[in-house]
Amino acid sequence: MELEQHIEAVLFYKAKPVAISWLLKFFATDAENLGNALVSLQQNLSTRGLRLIVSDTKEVQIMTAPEHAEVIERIRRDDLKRDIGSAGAETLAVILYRGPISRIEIDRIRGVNSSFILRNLQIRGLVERVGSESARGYSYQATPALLAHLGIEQKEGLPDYATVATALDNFAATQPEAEDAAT
Amino acid sequence: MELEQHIEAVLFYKAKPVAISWLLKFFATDAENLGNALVSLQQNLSTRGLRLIVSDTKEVQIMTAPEHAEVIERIRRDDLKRDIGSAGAETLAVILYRGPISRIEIDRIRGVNSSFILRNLQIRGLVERVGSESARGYSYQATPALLAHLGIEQKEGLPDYATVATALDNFAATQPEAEDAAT
Amino acid sequence: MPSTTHEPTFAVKTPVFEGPLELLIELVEKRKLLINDISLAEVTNEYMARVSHMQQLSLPNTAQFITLAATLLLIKSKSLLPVLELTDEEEEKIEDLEHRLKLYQIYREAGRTIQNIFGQHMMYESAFVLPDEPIFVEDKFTNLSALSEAARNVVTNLPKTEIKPKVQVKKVVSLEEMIDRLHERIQRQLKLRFSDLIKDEKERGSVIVGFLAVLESVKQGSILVAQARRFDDIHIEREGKGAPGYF
Repeated sequence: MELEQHIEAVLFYKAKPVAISWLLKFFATDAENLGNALVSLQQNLSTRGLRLIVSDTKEVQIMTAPEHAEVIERIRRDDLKRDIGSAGAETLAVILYRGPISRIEIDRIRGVNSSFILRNLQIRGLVERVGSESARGYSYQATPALLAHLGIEQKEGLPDYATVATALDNFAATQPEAEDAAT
Repeated sequence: MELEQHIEAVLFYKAKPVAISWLLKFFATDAENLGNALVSLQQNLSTRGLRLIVSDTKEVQIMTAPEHAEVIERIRRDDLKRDIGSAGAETLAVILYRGPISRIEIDRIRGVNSSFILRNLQIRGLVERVGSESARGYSYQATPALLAHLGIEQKEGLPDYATVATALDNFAATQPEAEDAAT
Repeated sequence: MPSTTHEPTFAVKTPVFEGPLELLIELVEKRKLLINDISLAEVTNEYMARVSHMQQLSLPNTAQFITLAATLLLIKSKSLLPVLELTDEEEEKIEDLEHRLKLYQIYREAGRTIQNIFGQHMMYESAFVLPDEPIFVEDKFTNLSALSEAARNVVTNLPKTEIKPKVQVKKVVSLEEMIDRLHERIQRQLKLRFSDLIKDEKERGSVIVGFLAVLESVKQGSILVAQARRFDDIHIEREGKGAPGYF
């Protein structure tokens, strides 16, 4: 049944609780149809590593199956124990010296895609999104917790601030305005 | 098979490309076991709303199935840049069929300097440098994100994969000397 | 497909070729030919015309196109002057060009497929869900000395301004100029040697263009050309003067 796969893809993509009423509207279907699809999805997932959780609040969500909780917890702890690495440090430095700065600008400065690194820095409370998403994606800045930890009250107090800021500004000036770089 | 479900849960939790080498270590298993589990997971997902991507960078990642792209795009607010120029596509072809391949070799095949295009492909997360810099420059490989953009689980899923691969093989067979001299 | 320039300064849309192989394959495919010495000889004139047009527009990278033109002219001369003996090195150059072109053609085709399907049926990863209250995790990098060092690394690794190489284009004599000069000298001198024709030219590119001009005139039947042995000078004569009928 196609609706079932659609729902699975949507719930996987959203990765958080989704109201059944929203699904009804989104798929323009009726309660019976949706109910059948959800029951079937739940059954199909029951032998897998994932589960469909239906909450009392009439929300559904795909989550890892409870039998894997231990494994997941181990990963979570390992992840936090590991440091951010030199790529993480460079990304963090760019945000510290030049934030708030959009993801695209960070990517261009470093010449690689930073999405996964940015997630990790956010999970660790080192950077946070500011404002709303623009065409250039979200902007990022250092968290108050990081600034307090570093004992920095203003960016100008960072080591080599003028040199680094000037170099980054000069680089930004050479970059095309539009997204459509020649690829 | 339990390993398969564990992997599914872990990949769902991580929600990013996971190195096969990391899985081997984390589950303290051997390559054959892991390989079987991944093949089985890929098969089991094939009738569902999700797919398992296996990339040249030796990474795996669970993604929504390509059939659901339209549905997901109705939810996403931001518009990913979903096109690529002919020079970018040609460079991706070289990397997909011949990767890991150094910049100098790519330049030689295309008859032009590819640094600018490679940088853009990296910023978009479609290719990644592997290993360290050699005399021929860095080598490049296709990422899970590239396969996701092409809507295929692995590069063999390209619509003309067999034709192109055969053409390249035949070519190499008829001109072995020149192929070696390619620098 | 050649990329098309978006420069508003060009009134006419001129297809801009990124590299010489792309231009060459475009010319061969336009004629629905296979890649071999015959087809390459056939497209040489148009290739040269395009390159000379690029020179007039002072487009960057023209130098790369001229390098390939030299090999193309070897192929062309061999096809027009079958007596012309090529050195092993020259033969190799020609083979290498055909080889590269055939290989490039395969990737170019593969690239077309990729361009067609790219982004058409995207697979998506889970959206990133921001933790409600992230816990602050410090590590060995979260201090001023490590982060300022990281900042300096970033600055060091910034690409040097623009990556696009800007090759200096040297002024090379145009094809037309060369043909005119050739005809003029034939009128005056009736017989001249190729080395005389190009003796004032120091640029390799001019020599190439001069040679093409000679070949072109041979094809048009306005002069006769002869070369006694390879590496010997090429003798050029106006047709119909009953000079030594070398060939």
